[in-house]
Amino acid sequence: MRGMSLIVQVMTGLLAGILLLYGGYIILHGHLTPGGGFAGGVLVAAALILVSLAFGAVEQVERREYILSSIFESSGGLLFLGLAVAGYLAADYFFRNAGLFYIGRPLELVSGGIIPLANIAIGLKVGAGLFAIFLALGASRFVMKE
Amino acid sequence: MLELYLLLAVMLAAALVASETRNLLAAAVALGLVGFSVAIMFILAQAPDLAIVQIVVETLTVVFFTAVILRTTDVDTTVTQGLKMETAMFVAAFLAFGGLFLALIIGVLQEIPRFGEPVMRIAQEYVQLGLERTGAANIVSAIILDFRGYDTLGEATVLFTAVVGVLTVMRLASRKKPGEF
Amino acid sequence: MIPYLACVLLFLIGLYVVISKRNLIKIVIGFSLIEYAVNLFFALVGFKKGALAPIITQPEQVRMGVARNFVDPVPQALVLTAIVIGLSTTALMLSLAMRLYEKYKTFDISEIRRLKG
Amino acid sequence: MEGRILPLFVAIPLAGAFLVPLLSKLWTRFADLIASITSALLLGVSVYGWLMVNAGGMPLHYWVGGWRIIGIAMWFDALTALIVLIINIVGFCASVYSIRYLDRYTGGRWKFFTLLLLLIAGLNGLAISGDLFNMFVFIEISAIASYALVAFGTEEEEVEAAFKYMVLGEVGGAVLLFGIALIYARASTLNLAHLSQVLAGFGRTPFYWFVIATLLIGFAIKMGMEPFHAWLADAHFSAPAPISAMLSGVFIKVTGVYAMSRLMFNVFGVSRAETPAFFNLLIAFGAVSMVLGGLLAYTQNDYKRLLAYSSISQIGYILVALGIGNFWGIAGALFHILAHALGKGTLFLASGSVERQTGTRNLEQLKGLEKTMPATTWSHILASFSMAGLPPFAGFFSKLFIIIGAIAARMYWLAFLAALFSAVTLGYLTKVVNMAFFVKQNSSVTSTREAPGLMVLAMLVLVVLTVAVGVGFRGVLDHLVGPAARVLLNGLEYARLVLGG
Repeated sequence: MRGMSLIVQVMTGLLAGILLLYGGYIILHGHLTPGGGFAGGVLVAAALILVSLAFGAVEQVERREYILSSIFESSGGLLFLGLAVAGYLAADYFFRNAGLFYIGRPLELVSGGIIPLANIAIGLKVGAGLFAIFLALGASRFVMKE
Repeated sequence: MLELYLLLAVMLAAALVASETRNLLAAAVALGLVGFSVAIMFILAQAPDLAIVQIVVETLTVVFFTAVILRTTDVDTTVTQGLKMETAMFVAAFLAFGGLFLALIIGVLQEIPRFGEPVMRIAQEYVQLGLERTGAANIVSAIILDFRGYDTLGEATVLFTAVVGVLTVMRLASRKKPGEF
Repeated sequence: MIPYLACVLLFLIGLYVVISKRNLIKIVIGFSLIEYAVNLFFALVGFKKGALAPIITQPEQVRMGVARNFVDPVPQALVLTAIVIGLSTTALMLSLAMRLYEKYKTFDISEIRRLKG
Repeated sequence: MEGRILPLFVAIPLAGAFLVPLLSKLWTRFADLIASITSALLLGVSVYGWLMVNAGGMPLHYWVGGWRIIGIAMWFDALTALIVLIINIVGFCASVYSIRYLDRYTGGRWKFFTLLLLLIAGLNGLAISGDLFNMFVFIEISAIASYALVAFGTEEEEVEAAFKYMVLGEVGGAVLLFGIALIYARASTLNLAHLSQVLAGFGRTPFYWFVIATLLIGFAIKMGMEPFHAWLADAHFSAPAPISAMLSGVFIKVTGVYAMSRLMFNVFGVSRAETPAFFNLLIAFGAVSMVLGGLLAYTQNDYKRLLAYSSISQIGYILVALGIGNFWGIAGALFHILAHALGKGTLFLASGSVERQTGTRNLEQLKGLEKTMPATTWSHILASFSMAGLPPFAGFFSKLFIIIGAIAARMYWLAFLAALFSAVTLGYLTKVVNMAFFVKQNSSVTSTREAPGLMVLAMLVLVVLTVAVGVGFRGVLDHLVGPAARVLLNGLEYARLVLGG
């Protein structure tokens, strides 16, 4: 899969931007509307996959992409675990939310305590992780050099 | 509920196509059709969260299948033309088993509440507590990230495990001979 | 009852594909079918006739406590997890299948030593 | 809140698993370090938990997020204490052992340790879980980690075994999820204690038996019980040795036997008196596994494959003992889980040492390892004695309890069968000793050096524990296994404890 024609590349750039935005929107509004960290994260991964297909990045995948995605993935996981542990340290309850974090007024963007933060952590993790899976399955060599 | 039945029929037909086609790419597309019918059924069952996730996941699944098939082969060489005796006997045996299983499960399904009338024993509490205690208007979000956030930690870990697993399986490596280390 | 039975049928089709097909990709597809069947069954369990999706949209609903006529949100939350688990396993299975293809240049399990039978 | 240590069982290994990929970018050896420290910490926490349960006599409990019933419960009683101790002892030994063992493979060091920590996290999470769906999630975590670990070598046989294992295992997982969906549809609750109360009101209808059958099929696949044993031999055979030790010593016991007994005894409330059919089923399948596994093991010429078939046979013992259903039977089953984890763990680690030093596992080619690898040899011999049920090792007492239980339940043929297959076990394990460790004609491969110190250390820890459990069997029975057996025997008492506390 080499890079595709100019038209495809330009359109993909636009589309990927919109996809990224939409993914971000879904992640941030996960506590108010359908969707959430997982759905948004998959959209982010889809945007990255589109770009890598259109620009032929798949063939020249280097260490960098893998390292970046694995760093993002681990940090997402750590962030999520950290949120759980925060409740544990502060109030002895793993995954404590109510009464500990700023709940805000219902139906506003900044509300729901740890829920939006958890959505962001999951979105980060899912986007990076699924992109890594795609690179591993779709890249043309077994590229996982150490 | 007519549309639900139609979708169920489409789903089963697509599943049969996925099972019997000789072209693997076609099988992947048929699998996608099954997945998207499931997504639409989620919408009909008033589960928009599930529908969104199912749609994006289905797309990604088909992308994964396509990536693998494009890099390998798209012909299923094991599907042969014409009906062989062996296959026919297997199918007959499986149909008998399936019929038995269906008969059994019809009896069992009598005991669970009828379709469309769930018990909602703990669900009632989630609905009542959802918004005021967690601040999330989306009760499904409130459940997966607050009431049952621990499950979601597990879910994120499953995905993490799978990613590390895929990287492990696809790595360029093998065993060393004794004496090399 | 009929939707439940359709799920069981889909489960049986998937099981049939996993047991009888001799192509690695087909086996993965069969597994995906099984997984969809279980997910759909679980999601349909929570369906309630004439009820709404469990999302509170108007502030009045919050205050008045009306519109509590929601479908069961619990299966939805659980199936969400199950879908993700299914995607993860499908990806790992595909990578194993691909690795086997690299070794044997075929997806036919009758040509792959240990997977026979 | 006396249960505050419970989240640590999951948080510690997960934090380790998430940190390994990050920190190993800085220095590759961080992976080893984090894995060893994490598993040592876990071992400490589990010993602490056991002491607390033992001292107070009351189980520890914890509601995640502070939500009662509607949240997820964590639960730590005597049975959990036993299981968690086994997981973390073997897990600790496996991670220490792996540090040098991994020299056999090129690359992938951080991936291996990440997956090992995830496997341990999954098993611990399953052991402490008090929620039906949560159990499923943690079963999947440990299962997926184990599939990837079986394929770690990425040679033909490893990938094949992993694929086969994965297809079977995931179909089993789907069946389990289907069972959970059926339970939820009827009972509409997920907390195990609440569920057991709701289920008690339904009676023993076709639904009850169908759900039990569904769950049993799922768990039977996970534990490699007879008609589903096919994956087990290949997977245990192909995995790296410390992973074989984890799979055989811990994984099949926790995701299969423990999860099944917790659900059946404490939630579905089966008991010898009321539902004899269930127990007879366990005995039937267990006896078949015991006999077939033992006979197949006898015919093998590959070190690890022999041990893998032996695991099937020992799982048969455990099932038979559970099926006997009286105190001695269940105590015997739990004691055997402990003895088998220690003994079979040692044997698999020993096989790994032999393979690492000589490059082969074929018993016909090996000879005279006793001269150059004394520690491995004697670890193997002592663990074999324990597995074969010779006094005063751990395995003797588990088999003794099983036989006492069988006689007390007037199942004399079962007592005879158990004794007979102890002899068969001794037969195939001494075959290994004769063929590999002592001098014989016509073979070529031997080793010049003992395995590295850390690997020997891991083996020795397990061997010393095997001897210690055997010698101090009174204490183990009174403080660890006995209370755990009573948890299962008391059945629905569980719900009262959880909801009352």
